[in-house]
Amino acid sequence: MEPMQSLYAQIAALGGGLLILPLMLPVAGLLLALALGGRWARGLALTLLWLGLAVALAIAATVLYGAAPLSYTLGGWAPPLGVALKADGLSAVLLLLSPGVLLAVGHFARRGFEPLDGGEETRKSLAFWVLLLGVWAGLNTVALAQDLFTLFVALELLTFSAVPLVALDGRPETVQAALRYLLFALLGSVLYLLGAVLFYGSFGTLDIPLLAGRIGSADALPPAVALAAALMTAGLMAKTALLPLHLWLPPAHAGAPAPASAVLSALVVKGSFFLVLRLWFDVIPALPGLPAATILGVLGACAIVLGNLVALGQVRLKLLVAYSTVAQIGYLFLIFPLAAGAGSGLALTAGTLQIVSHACAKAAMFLAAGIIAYALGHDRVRDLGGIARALPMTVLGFALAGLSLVGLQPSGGYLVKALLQSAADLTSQGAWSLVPLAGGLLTAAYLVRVLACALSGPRPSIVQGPSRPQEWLVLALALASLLLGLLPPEVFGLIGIGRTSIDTAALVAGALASAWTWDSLTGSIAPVLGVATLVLLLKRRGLPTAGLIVTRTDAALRQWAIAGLSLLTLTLGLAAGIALGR
Amino acid sequence: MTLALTLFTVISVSLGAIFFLAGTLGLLRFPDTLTRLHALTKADNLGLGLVVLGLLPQVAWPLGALKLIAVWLLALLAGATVGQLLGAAVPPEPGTPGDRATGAEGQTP
Amino acid sequence: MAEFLLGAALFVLGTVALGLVRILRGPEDADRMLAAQLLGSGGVASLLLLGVANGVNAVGDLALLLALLAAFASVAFVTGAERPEPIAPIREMDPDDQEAQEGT
Amino acid sequence: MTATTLYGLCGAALVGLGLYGLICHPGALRKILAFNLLGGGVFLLFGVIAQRGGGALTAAGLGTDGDPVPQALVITGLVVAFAATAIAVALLRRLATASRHSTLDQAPPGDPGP
Amino acid sequence: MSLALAADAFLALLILGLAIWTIAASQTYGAVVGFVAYGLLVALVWVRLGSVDVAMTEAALGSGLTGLLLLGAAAHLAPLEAAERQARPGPWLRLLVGALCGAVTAVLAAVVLSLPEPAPTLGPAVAEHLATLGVRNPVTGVLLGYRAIDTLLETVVLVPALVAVWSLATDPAWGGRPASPGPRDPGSALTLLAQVLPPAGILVGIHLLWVGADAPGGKFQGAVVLAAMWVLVLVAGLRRPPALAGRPLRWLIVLGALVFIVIGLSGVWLAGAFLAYPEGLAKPMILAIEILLTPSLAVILGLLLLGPPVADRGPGT
Repeated sequence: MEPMQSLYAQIAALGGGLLILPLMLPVAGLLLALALGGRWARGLALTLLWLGLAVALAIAATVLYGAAPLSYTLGGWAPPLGVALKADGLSAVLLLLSPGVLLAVGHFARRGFEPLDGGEETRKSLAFWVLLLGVWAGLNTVALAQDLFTLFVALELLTFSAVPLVALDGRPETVQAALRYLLFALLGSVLYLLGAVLFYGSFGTLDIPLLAGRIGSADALPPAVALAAALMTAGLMAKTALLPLHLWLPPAHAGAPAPASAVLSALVVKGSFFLVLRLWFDVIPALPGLPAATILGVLGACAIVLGNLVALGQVRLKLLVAYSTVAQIGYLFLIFPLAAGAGSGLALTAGTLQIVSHACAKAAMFLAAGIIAYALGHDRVRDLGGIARALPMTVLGFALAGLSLVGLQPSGGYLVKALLQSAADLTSQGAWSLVPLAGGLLTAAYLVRVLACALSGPRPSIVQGPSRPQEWLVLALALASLLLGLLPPEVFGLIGIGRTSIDTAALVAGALASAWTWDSLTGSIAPVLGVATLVLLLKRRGLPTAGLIVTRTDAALRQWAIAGLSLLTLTLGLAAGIALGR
Repeated sequence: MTLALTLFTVISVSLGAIFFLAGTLGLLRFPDTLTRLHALTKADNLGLGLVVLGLLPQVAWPLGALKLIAVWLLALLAGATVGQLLGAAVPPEPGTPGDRATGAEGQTP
Repeated sequence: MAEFLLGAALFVLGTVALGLVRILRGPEDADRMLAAQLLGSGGVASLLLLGVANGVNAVGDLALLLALLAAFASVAFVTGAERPEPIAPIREMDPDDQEAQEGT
Repeated sequence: MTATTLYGLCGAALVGLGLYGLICHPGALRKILAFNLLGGGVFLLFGVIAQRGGGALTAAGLGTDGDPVPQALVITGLVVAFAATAIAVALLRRLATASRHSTLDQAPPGDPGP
Repeated sequence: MSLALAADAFLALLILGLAIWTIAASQTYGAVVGFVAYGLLVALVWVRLGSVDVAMTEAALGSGLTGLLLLGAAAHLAPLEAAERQARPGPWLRLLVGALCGAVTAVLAAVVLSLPEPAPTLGPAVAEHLATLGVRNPVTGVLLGYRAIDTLLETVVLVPALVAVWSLATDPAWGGRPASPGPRDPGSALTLLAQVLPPAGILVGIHLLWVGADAPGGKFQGAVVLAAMWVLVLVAGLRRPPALAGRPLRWLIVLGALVFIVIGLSGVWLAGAFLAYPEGLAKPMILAIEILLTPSLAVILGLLLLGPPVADRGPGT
C-alpha cells in the first residue's frame, strides 16, 4: 500500500499538467506512425494505447480520490482569450473507455492489418493504424477541451479519421457509404459551428464554464441562445445518427471491416453524443426542463422501437448489429426529458453508463459478427446454421454482449434501465420507463433469432477461422459489458465528480440494491423467455406485413432528401421548443 | 508638380477603367468565343496596366511601386496563358457544341 | 484623390461584374471561364485602387496573391478532364470486385 | 442599414441556399459545392460578428481592426473545410470510376441491399 | 459614406446572385465556375469586413485551391450528369425543403440582427497582451499565441485527411505516385507558365509568410501559394509527383506539426505551460513554428489536391 500511496501523491502533484498527455500522445503517435511507415505503425499504435490507458487510469484515480476535476490552461492564457482543458468525471470516463476499447480492437486487428512478411508497408497496414490513432486523438480532445471551437476541430479530427475506415476495403458500396457518412457529418459540423458562432456573437466567449455563467445570469434565454443550442444539438444528432437522421449509419457500420465497425459503433458516435451531454448539462443546464427535451426523448423512443424492429427483420448479421446500434443510440437520448430538475443526476449517470456499456457490448458484437463472416464467407442470418459448433466462444461472446443490451442483471444495460426507471419515477414521468422495457424485449427477440440459427444444424465448413486471442477479446469485451454492475459502487462515483450535489455512487448503489431480489430477477427473465418462445414458434413464418411497413418506413426515412427535411424540421422544432419553453 | 501627378493619375486610371468597360462590352456583345477571348485579354491587360501606371505616383518608392509592377506583370503572364489555353480548348468552328457541353444548352436561365 | 480612386474601384468592379452575365449565358464553358477571368483582373485592379485609396498596404499583397493565382482556374479548365481513370461515356460497367464478399 | 447588417443578411441567405442545395441536389459534387456555400455563409456571419466587435475602430472603413479572434477561427475553419472537400472529392472520384455512380441514394451495382 | 454602402449592397447582391447560380445551374461545370467567381467576391467582402488575413486565405484556399479541386472533379464527372438529374427529389419535397430553408434563413437573420449592442469582443484583450508575444498582427497572435492549440490540432487534422485520400488507392498502387499527365509539348503555354510563374510564386509565398507576424499574411497563405506553384509544375508535366512511400516526403509532411509539439512541450519547462513561450523568446519561437509549418502545409495541401496514388504507368487503371 505504501508505494501505491507515494505513487499516487506523485501523480496528484502533476495535477492539471497530466492532461497534456492524453491530448498529445495520440497526436504525436499519428504523426510518427505516418512518418515511420507501415512496418512500425501497428507496434507504435498499440504501445501508445497501452501507455494512454495507464495515463487515463492515473487521471481517473486523481479525479476520483481528489474528488475534484483537474484543469489546465493551455499556454498560460486563461479563457476567454485562451483555451482551457478540464477533466471532470465525465471526461475521465471517456478517457478510460477510448483506449480500453481501442486496445481490444487493436489487438483483434493485429491480424488483417499487418505489414507484409518482409515488413513492407501495405495500404491497410498504414491507413488503419494512423486512422485509429486519429480517432483516439479526436475522442481525447472531445473529452478534455472546454472551448466550443477547439471541440469543433476535435469533431472534425474524429470524422476525418472515421470516414476512411468505412471505405477501407474499397468496394463501391462502401465508398458510397463513406461519402454519404462524410457529407451528412459535414452538414452536422456546419450546424454545430453556426451555433458556436451565435454563442460567440452573444457572449464574446466560447469557453464552456464562462458561457454557462453568462447564460445562467441572464433572466431569460435570448433568442440567439435558443437558436444556437438548437443548431448545435441538431448538428450533433446528425453526427450521432439519432433516428430520423440515421441514414448513413447502417451502410457505413455494416460495410466497414469488422474492427473498423467496432470502433465506429462503439466510440465514434459517442464522441458527438458526449458533446450533446456537455451542451445540455454544462453549457445550458436549464435545457432538460424545456419542451425541446421531450422532442429528444420521443425521437429516442422511436429509435429504440423502430431500430430494434428493423434489426429483427435484417437478412445480414452485420446490418442487424448496425440497426441494433441505431436502437441503442435511442437510449442515450431518452435521458434528456428525465433529466429535468431532480432527475438530473440519475439521467446523467444512465447516459454515461449507456455509453460505456454499449461501447463494450457493441464492439464485442461487431467483432464476433466479423469473425463469423470471415469464417463462413458470408453473414446471412438464415444460413448461420451450426456456427456455434464451429466457433463456440465467438457465439458465446455474441450472446453475452446481447444479454447486456437486453438489460439482464448485472449488466450495464440493466443499470441503465434501472436508473431510467428511478428517474422516471422521481420526475413522475412513468411512461418513459416503458420504452426501455419494450426495447429490451425486442432486443431479446433478434438475439434469439440469431442464436436459434447459430445453434441449429450441423457443423459448417470454415473458410478462415479466427485466432484464439481474437475469440478471447470478443469474450472479454462482452464480459466487460455484462459484468459492469459488479464493479464496486464507489467507482461509479467518478461520473458525478465536477458537478455539485450529485453522488452518483449512491445512485448506482440504489439502482443495484433491488437487482437480485426474486421479483426483480423474474421480472427481467420471464418476459425474455416469453419472447424467446414466441420467436422460436414463429421462426418458420416469413416477414409479417407489420414488418414490411417498418422496413418501408425505415427505407423512406433513409432517403437523403427526407433525412435533410427531418434535420431542418428538427432544428426549427428544437429552437421553438427552447425559445417558447421559458 | 503634385497637380500634374494627380492629373496624370486621374487620366490614366480613368482610361484604365474605360478599357475594362470595353472588355466587358466585348465579352457580352461579340459573337463567338474566340473573338470574345481575344478582345478580353487585350482589354483587361491594358486596363490593369493603365490603372497600375496611374497609381505609381501615389505609392511609396520603391517597394510599393515594385509590388504594383509585379502585379501587372503577373496579370500579363496570366492573361497570355489563359488566352493560349482557352483558345486551344475552344472547338474550332463557332457554334458547334463542345464535347463537354452536350445537352441542354439553351435552357440555362 | 481618395474619393476618386474609391469611385474608380467601384466603377471597375461594377463593369466587370456586368460581365458575369456570361456565366449565366455561356454558351461554352470557356465563355464562363472568361467571365471569371475578367472578374479576377477587374478585382485585382479595384483592390489596388482600394488599397491606395485607403492607404492599406496589405490590400496590395492580396492583389498580388490574386494576380498570381489568376491563371489557375484556366489551367484546371484545360487539365481537369485529363486525369487518369476517365469515366467511359457509355459502357456496360464491369464491377471491379476482385475481392471476395468475405469482407462484408 | 449598415454594412454589417447587409453582410449578416447575406450570410444568413447563403446558409439557406447551401442547405437547400445540400439537401435537394442528387449529385454528390453539387452537394459538395453546396456544402462550401453553406460553410461560406457561416464564416461570413462570423466575420460580421468580428466586425461588430471592432466597434468604432472599423467605422472608418478598411484595415485589420475587427475582433481578431473570430477572424483567426475563420482561417482555421477554411483550412478544415478545404480538407473536407478534398476527402469528399477523392471519395466521389473513386466511386464514379469504380461504379459509374455519382449519387448517394441509388445503390451501386454489386450491393445486395439491406 | 453612402457610396461605400452602395458598394456593399452591390457586392452582397452579386454574391447572392452567384450563389443562386451555383445552386440552380443545370450543369455542374458552369456551377463550379460560378463558385470560383463567388469566392473572388467573398475575398473582397472580407476586405470590406476589415480582415485582409481572411481575404487572403479565402482567395487562395476557399476560391483558388477549392476551385481547382472542384473544376477537375466536374470535368471528370461530366459523363454522369444526365443520370444525376433523373434522381432529383419530387417537386413537393423540394418545395417543402425550400420553405424550411427559407425559415432557417429568416430565423437566423432575425437572430443576427438582434445580437447585443455593444457587441461583446475580445479585441482589446488580444491587443493588450500582444506585446508579450512580440508580434504585431493580432490574427497571428491568436493563431500562434492565445489559441495555439487550435492551430496545432488543425495542422494535425490535415494528416488523417491526407491518409483518407491516399487510402482510396488500389492495393497495388499503394506507395506509388499520384496521377501525372506525363511530359508535355515543351513549347505549350502551360509549360511556359509552369517555368515562369513558380519563381515569382515562391517569392510571393515567402513574402507572405515573412510579413505574417506583423501584417496580414502568414503560414497558411504562404503555404497555399507554394502548394499552388508545386501543383502547377506537376500538372504541366515538368516534374513527376513524388512517390508517397518515400521517407523524406513522409517526414516533411509531419515535420511542422512535430516541431510545433516539441516547442509547445518545451514551454512546460521554459515558460510554465504547454504551448507557452518564454519571455523575450516568443517572437523567434513563433517565427520558427511558422517557418517550419509552411513547407509541411504546402506539401499536404498539394498532395490533397493531387489525389490518391495510381498504379505505375498503367494507362487507365
